[in-house]
Amino acid sequence: MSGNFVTTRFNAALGWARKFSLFHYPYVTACCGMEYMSTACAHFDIDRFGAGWTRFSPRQSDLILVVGTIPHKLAPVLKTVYDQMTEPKWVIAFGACTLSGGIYDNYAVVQGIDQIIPVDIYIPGCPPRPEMVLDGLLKLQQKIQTSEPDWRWKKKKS
Amino acid sequence: MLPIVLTFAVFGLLGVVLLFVNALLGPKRTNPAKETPFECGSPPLQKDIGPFPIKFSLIAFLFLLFDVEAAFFFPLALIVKEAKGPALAALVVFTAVIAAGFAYAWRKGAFEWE
Amino acid sequence: MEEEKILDALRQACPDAVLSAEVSLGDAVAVIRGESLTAVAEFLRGAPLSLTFLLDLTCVHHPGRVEAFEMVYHFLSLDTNARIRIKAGLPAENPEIASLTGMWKNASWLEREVFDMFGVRFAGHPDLRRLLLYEGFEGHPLRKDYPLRKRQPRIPLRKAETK
Amino acid sequence: MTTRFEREAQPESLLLNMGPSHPAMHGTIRIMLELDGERVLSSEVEIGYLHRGFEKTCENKSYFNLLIYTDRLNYVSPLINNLGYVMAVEKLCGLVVPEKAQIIRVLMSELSRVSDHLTALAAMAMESGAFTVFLYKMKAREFLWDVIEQTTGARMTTSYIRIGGVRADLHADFAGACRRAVAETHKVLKDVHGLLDKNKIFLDRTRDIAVMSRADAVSYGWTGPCLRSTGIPYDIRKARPYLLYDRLDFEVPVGERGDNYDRYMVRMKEMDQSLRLIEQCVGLLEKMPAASTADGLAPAEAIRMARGQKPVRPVILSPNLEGADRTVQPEIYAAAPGYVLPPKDETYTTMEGLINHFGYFMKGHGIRPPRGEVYFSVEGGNGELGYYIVSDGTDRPYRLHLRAPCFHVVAALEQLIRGRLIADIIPTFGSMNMIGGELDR
Repeated sequence: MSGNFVTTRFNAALGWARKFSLFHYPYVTACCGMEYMSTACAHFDIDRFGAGWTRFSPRQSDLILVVGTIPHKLAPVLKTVYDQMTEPKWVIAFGACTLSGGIYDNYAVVQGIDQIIPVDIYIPGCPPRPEMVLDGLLKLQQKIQTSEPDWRWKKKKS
Repeated sequence: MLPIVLTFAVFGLLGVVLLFVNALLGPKRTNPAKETPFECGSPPLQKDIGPFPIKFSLIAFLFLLFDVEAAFFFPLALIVKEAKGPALAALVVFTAVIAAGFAYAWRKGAFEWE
Repeated sequence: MEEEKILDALRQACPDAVLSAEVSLGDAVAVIRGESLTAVAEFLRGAPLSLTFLLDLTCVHHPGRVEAFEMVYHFLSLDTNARIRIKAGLPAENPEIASLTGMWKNASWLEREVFDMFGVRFAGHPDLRRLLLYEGFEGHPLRKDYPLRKRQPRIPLRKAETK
Repeated sequence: MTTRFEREAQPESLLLNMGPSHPAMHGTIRIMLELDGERVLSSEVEIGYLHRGFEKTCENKSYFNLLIYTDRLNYVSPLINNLGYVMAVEKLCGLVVPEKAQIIRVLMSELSRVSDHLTALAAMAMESGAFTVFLYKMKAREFLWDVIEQTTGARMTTSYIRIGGVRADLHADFAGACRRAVAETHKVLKDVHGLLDKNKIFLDRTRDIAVMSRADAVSYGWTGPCLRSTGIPYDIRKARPYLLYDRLDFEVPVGERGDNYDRYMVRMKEMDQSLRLIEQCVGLLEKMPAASTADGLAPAEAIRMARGQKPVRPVILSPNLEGADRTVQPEIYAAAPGYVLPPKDETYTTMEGLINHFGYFMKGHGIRPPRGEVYFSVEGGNGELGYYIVSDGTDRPYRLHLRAPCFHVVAALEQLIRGRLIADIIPTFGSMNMIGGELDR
């Protein structure tokens, strides 16, 4: 039984380590980008939650913040960037356009990025206030802490 | 002697562990897109990247040389005031050699980008 | 007013090209024949009026009319601060008009956008391709017969399942 | 289908994507570069990555509903988009807006213009390495957005300027809040002048780089700060004054060489002019008689009293509420029943008010301008922002086309970066202030 205690403590430690060192890739396209700037800057400061380090390469980021409308022309680009991200990776859909296409229900816009990539946290709002964004980030951190972190050695065992 | 060995051991071990903890823990899931080079999300325009112009490697060599030597200048700067006799001679010879190399590179135009 | 003067100058210069010219809501508007666009543009750019600024170029689709596509050009003169709107009707099947890329550099992108959205071809345009949409897109969205929500995804969309 | 770019590329040069998802490309532009080492031999700019079908959607929305789409065109200065669209419709319907609403409109669009230039230069500076300037300017923008939020209710997507007037009256302490925000912005601008104006790195990266000649600028249809940086003093607020720009005094800053540094400096000087305009407008507002609120209970007080017994005097609506009450409304809305919402208490107490209110929003009834077409342009953050509306008498525009200023500015990018180094693309593109929403519509 002791094995069980060790792994739960280890999982908790691993979740704690991962949730407070999120490197995020700001996939910014449209108006929500202005609100992302406010969130990332001094006034509302996303860095207080450990996620301040902006990485512009999918190779160095664990969290992709999809910010703004994703038209169909941009869909393959988003899919490629998501695929090229290192594991383990999380996705935050930031703004109404990423949730459901928002106010653009027409030929040009993807009606929600979960049609392209699996999404962890949805932040509604057009644009969401910075406080809502930080709340969404906290929810993601809670999800990282509580969900069962998968790591290679465990997979071989089970 | 023990504290020095201890610190080298601890930090050496820490370094190695940190290097490999990622390879140990990170889940291994790959897909065809992850193998291709990252070109801002759009399909790469050129399959095989041709040879690079030589001036890039020249700049790399020069940087390597002069940056490492600059690192050596920091300890020298600490003792330059009370350096006498052989220490001063070593310091002067070291600086002279670097200055000669720098002047030669400058005159040969290695620093011009075009 | 000065709009009247501009329209009169245009009527004298190319009488056969101008179909109608009047002032509507304070703007000088002239409807011309599609073929004579280059001549009219040359005249407008010329000395007396010096409307050297191609402000905007767009198109309106009237499916009911014989001339289904109506090209709309806005010209501006920086020194006399005068403006004029030139309209030219084009037939419904394969609409075609002369390209202004020889005289103005921004015409290249403006015309590519109108081709992308309406399917109007521009004779003499160096590189007439879609500007805003992607190659695999069939049809021209800003035509009235194109449904608003007809989407043509570029990659297969997945069923969104809650993770 | 190989593009022109791939056909003309020589075999030995390196082809590289500066793709849509790139920190300096604001996420929506792809530049295909043909490189010889660091030098750009030729390039092709591909746009359309944020094409959201604005013009097609507007043909299916009523005049009132599509106001929210105008906010999201140039999302850095949303109030100026509202102003452009609303004044185009008012020119079509022949509406005249009362004096106070005009002052509020000028005030709000100048606040929006300063926040536009702040964001543009913040992005340009950060992409060329000056991260401190980015943080300073974002701090200044927060002050301005606070003032905008207190008045309009939203920080960015305000839809505040409506057809026929403005959505709500200014709150009591607006003048004080505005003056504090302007003072803070002046302080930040002074800091940024000190940081960047004589900064050797910034000068080397922007002085005499991507120079645009006047003839080319006119040929490309450049307007706004980019055109003025080449030395042509063309500004719509001076050339064809609208609202009260002819009565307010401000200069039009002009650059001399038309390079990146001039585009930066013109925007910096323009911010000082806009702050001057804001102070003049606040002065005008204070001279106007205070909004004559009818005597009555304030909403909060009425609720407290209602717990005890029936409210003894009529309850007045807080001016910030939708439509405002009968006494405040005439100052901020034109008196045109067909085109403007009736005041709130008229809606709830009289039959005609209710019918007007109901008809205003019903499908097929709302605002129905006369048949015809109109083109109206305002001085946006990037230049001449023009709306061309063709109306067929129904409540939906038959065709709505936007003359996007940064569309013409970005069209010249290929010419500006030919023969320059890769590092020069970033300040050049930053100084153009490309906004995806406005560029691809």
